[in-house]
Amino acid sequence: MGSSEIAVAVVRRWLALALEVITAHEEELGRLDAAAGDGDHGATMVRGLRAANAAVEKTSDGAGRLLIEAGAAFSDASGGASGALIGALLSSVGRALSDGPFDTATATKALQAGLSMVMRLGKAQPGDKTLVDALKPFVDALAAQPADQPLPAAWRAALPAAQAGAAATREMAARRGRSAKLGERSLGHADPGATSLVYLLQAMEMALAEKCE
Amino acid sequence: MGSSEIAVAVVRRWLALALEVITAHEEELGRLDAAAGDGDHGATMVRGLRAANAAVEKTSDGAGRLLIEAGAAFSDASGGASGALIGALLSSVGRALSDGPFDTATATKALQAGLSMVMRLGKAQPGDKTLVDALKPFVDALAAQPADQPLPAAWRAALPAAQAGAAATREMAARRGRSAKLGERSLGHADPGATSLVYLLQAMEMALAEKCE
Amino acid sequence: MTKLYNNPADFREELIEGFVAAYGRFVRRVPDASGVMALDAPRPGKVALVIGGGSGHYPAFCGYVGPGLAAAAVMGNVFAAPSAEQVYRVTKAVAGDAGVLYCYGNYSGDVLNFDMAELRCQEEGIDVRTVRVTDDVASAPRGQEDERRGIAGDFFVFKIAGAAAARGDSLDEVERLARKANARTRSFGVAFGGCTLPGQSAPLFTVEPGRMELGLGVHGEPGVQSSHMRPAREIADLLLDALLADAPPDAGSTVAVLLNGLGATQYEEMFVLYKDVHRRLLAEGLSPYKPIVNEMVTSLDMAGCSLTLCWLDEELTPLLDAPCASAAYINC
Amino acid sequence: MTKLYNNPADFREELIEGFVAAYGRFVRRVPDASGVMALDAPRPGKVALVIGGGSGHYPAFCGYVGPGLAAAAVMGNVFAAPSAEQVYRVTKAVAGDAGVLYCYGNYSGDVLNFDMAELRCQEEGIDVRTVRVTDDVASAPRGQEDERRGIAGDFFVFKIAGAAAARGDSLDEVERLARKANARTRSFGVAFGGCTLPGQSAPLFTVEPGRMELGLGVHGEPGVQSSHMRPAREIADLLLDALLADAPPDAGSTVAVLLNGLGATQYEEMFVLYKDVHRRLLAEGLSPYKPIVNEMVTSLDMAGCSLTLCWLDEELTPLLDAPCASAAYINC
Ligand SMILES: Nc1ncnc2c1ncn2[C@@H]1O[C@H](COP(=O)(O)OP(=O)(O)O)[C@@H](O)[C@H]1O
Ligand SMILES: Nc1ncnc2c1ncn2[C@@H]1O[C@H](COP(=O)(O)OP(=O)(O)O)[C@@H](O)[C@H]1O
Ligand SMILES: [Mg+2]
Ligand SMILES: [Mg+2]
Ligand SMILES: [Mg+2]
Ligand SMILES: [Mg+2]
Repeated sequence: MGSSEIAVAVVRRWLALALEVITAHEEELGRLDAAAGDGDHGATMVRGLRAANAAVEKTSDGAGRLLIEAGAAFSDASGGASGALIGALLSSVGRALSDGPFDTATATKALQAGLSMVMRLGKAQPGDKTLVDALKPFVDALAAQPADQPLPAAWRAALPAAQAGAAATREMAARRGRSAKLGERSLGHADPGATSLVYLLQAMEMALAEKCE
Repeated sequence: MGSSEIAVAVVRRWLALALEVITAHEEELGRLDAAAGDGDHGATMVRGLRAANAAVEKTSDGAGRLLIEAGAAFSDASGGASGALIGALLSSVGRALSDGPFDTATATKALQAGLSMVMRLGKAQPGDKTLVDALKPFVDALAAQPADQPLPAAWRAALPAAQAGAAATREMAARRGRSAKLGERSLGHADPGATSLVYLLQAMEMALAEKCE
Repeated sequence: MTKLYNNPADFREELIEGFVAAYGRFVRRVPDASGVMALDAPRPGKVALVIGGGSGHYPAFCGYVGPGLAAAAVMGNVFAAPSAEQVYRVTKAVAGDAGVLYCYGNYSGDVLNFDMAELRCQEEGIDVRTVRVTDDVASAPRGQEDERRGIAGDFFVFKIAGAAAARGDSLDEVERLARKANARTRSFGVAFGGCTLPGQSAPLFTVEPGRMELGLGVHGEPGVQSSHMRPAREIADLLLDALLADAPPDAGSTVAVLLNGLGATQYEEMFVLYKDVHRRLLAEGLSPYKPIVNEMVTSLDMAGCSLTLCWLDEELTPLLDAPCASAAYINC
Repeated sequence: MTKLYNNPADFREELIEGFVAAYGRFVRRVPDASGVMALDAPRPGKVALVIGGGSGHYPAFCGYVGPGLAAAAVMGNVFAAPSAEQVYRVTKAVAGDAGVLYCYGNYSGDVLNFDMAELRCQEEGIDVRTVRVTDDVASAPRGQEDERRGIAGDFFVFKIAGAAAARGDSLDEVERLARKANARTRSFGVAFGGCTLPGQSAPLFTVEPGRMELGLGVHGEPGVQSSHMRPAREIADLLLDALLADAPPDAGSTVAVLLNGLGATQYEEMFVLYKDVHRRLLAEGLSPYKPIVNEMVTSLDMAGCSLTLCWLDEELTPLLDAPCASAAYINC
């Protein structure tokens, strides 16, 4: 299997695993969102991932193209803030991935493009208690890995940064998104978007382990 | 104190005691009505008796006139089926009472007039699970008392017939009033109107004991 | 659960005051009485349609007072028919020279009090007639249609009678049309939860989780039968089975449709249900005419809904379509 | 609690289908999109007002589509903003030659998706502008008005923008008037109980017996403060204190008033509360203009209500009074 076939297999497997993991945590994500938001984050993510999986079934293109399609389908099916942002994340990672070898450097560059798209659209800064608080530390940690580290290992090594970032949202007062209006009341609960982002990254860790190692 | 002053005192005292007793049972009457009706019988009776008490404060006429006024005030404040019927009962008893001595014979005749007014208006027959099932046995039992029996004793002797009549409504399926629509579902609960009528009659027993004995 | 009140004993008085304050562009208070009247009542040469009943059913009854609809509504306490005295006073305030039609749901308390008022008005030379709404098929079997109680079907009967009165029809004619509208109207409802009277802490009845009540009333009376909860499409069939089995003898194929919410049921849910109702109506060869999916006759904050069909004909349709303006229903 | 559904995943689709089946006299489905459009859209020479947001707020948003009101509504899933793709498709379907105004409540998800659609439409040469409704004083302090979320004030902004568009005003002008209406509109709400999403068994939040939440949102977001339950007259004062302290700088003395129910709160209760609101308005020297006490922007079956004031002037009043016709609001 060449690098680009592997990438395709990873993306497909990741979407399938992500749907599994998020579905298993749908209730938890809903509860986190209900604490200060409108309680639909679990349902929204499941809806989006179902549509993303359905979309890639119909496509036989490269990994980048798959992610672009998955992102569009995710956004359209999810709606809401997370639909727009995660969909844009997938699509811009897909666009940045293009051809090239499927390695740590490529993935890092693609994720950096995704991160800046998410921050440009959502205008959230680190500390605003959003999914950016999990995504940015992860992307930074990935970028800090030795360039020759294989992607599965680099990914695994970067994961704790995402988890720590998501956990830290517990102590933050929301400044973006629905729960921003609640200010103080959002304290003490982790941000649902940051939490689900960690699940997405964990699903990718598994997909990489299965398909690349 | 002449017979007519006693009658006035009895009516006033009865209205006051009736309000006390019914207020104490407001919740119970509401619950009975909720079983198959609309749950407002306790509140309706309290509202009516409050208004009746207020009405007689302003009047200094004879007992008959007091009851007529009390009935009109009761009906107007209560509304609903029991408002119309109990108000009409009071008023027609009041009209039939007029002058005459305040004794068992007079009371019996007045109550018979009241009973037939209630049955004419409401078109309920015994066994239909209404207040008629408490009122008619009581009036019949009062009529069966020796003519020279003093009113307080005659009243006391007739009360068990009302209580038995009200208790028997538990086994009846409603055919009149709101709960009629529920047919079988009304089985097993005493009729609220029959139940409250027994409280009214008991209050009168107390009033007669206080003022005539 | 009723949360907004000051003293529960003043609930009716305060609600009338608030209603008149808000909707003074349609109604004014009947002086010294528990009711509201249209700004232009009494209307010379026109029959006065007087509706009413207990409170707790808004928009019924005060929401339907105005040009092309009722001349007045008599308002009782929550779930208690207004007294005969109040019905009488309101009637006196709006009776013109063309007579009065009483229209209300068929409940013992309303019948008693409106009948007593009718008698008294007739003694004073006012020509009063009465048409009781009896649309609820759950409340008495076929053959005993007159014993049935009135629920959301009130709306169609009021609308048709009000339009006939506004057109200048005679009292005989307004009465005939109201009676005809009622005879061609059928409703059936389901409840998912009870309602609580102002000042009380427990609901009138409760529905166990996973169950529903069929044939509920609009006063928190429990239904006539209990069933396990079902998907919307089965509920649509259940409602329509009951109504179609009871279609009036001379039914045509055009039906006015009202899917009525009782208070706590979401509009979105009702649209989901209506989708299945509509499909079934078409499958039965019926043409739904200007359907209404809304809260038209409520029961405090009860969860549930009812479906009403009114079989139209060339006489009733223009009356349903006639213009009217009131706090809760405007047609133009 | 949502009781009527088939498959929760199909809830939005089924509700759109049911809505269009019931109210086909006002709207039709936008082909291949999650939304409904007025029968006469696109309207040549007229600005197209496009509104929208998550479902669960009926009559917002689809209930306000029709002549004199919105040209279309984009409908998301329950409490989820519609996707940019759907906003784009609906816009394409109704854009005439006079441009498009987006009007919606200020929530992160709606902003993201409508903004992305706006960009895409502009790239295609359609002139799209946006006015976000930000009436909820509880959601951000003075000085940060633009950060506030939109709740029942939606109604006044939609009505005024829709009337300006129907009159044939230019896009600049419709945008200016919508912005002005929003700048002069303030809301504040209280909740007594949470709401439950379709298919879920627990409510989004609960309010303890004897307590209430101040400054609730319309998505089951809990309030910004909790308080013990109070009599209606104190709640009226509480609502008005918050609104009057935040009156717009150039406020006159005539205010449009909306006492909006969130779903499970009884109309009768709202009238009791309105009585105290009205008295207080008069005592403050304000003239309530054609008050509305109704459910205009709901939050599924949440118990609670909000009070909205829109300070009118000679420019806004005729727009509020202009005729319109839609499933949920008719003016004539
Ligand atoms: N402007 C934003 N920038 C970044 N992330 C955001 C923004 N707004 C919302 N989010 C993320 O979206 C999550 C909520 O997603 P979801 O509940 O699906 O959407 P909605 O808020 O529309 O209901 C939040 O927990 C937060 O992480
Ligand atoms: N037609 C009738 N004749 C006699 N009694 C009746 C009739 N209708 C109702 N009642 C009595 O009224 C009682 C209910 O009173 P209430 O709850 O106050 O009035 P409503 O039924 O109008 O809510 C019933 O329990 C029954 O005893
Ligand atoms: Mg959310
Ligand atoms: Mg009762
Ligand atoms: Mg009653
Ligand atoms: Mg949402």
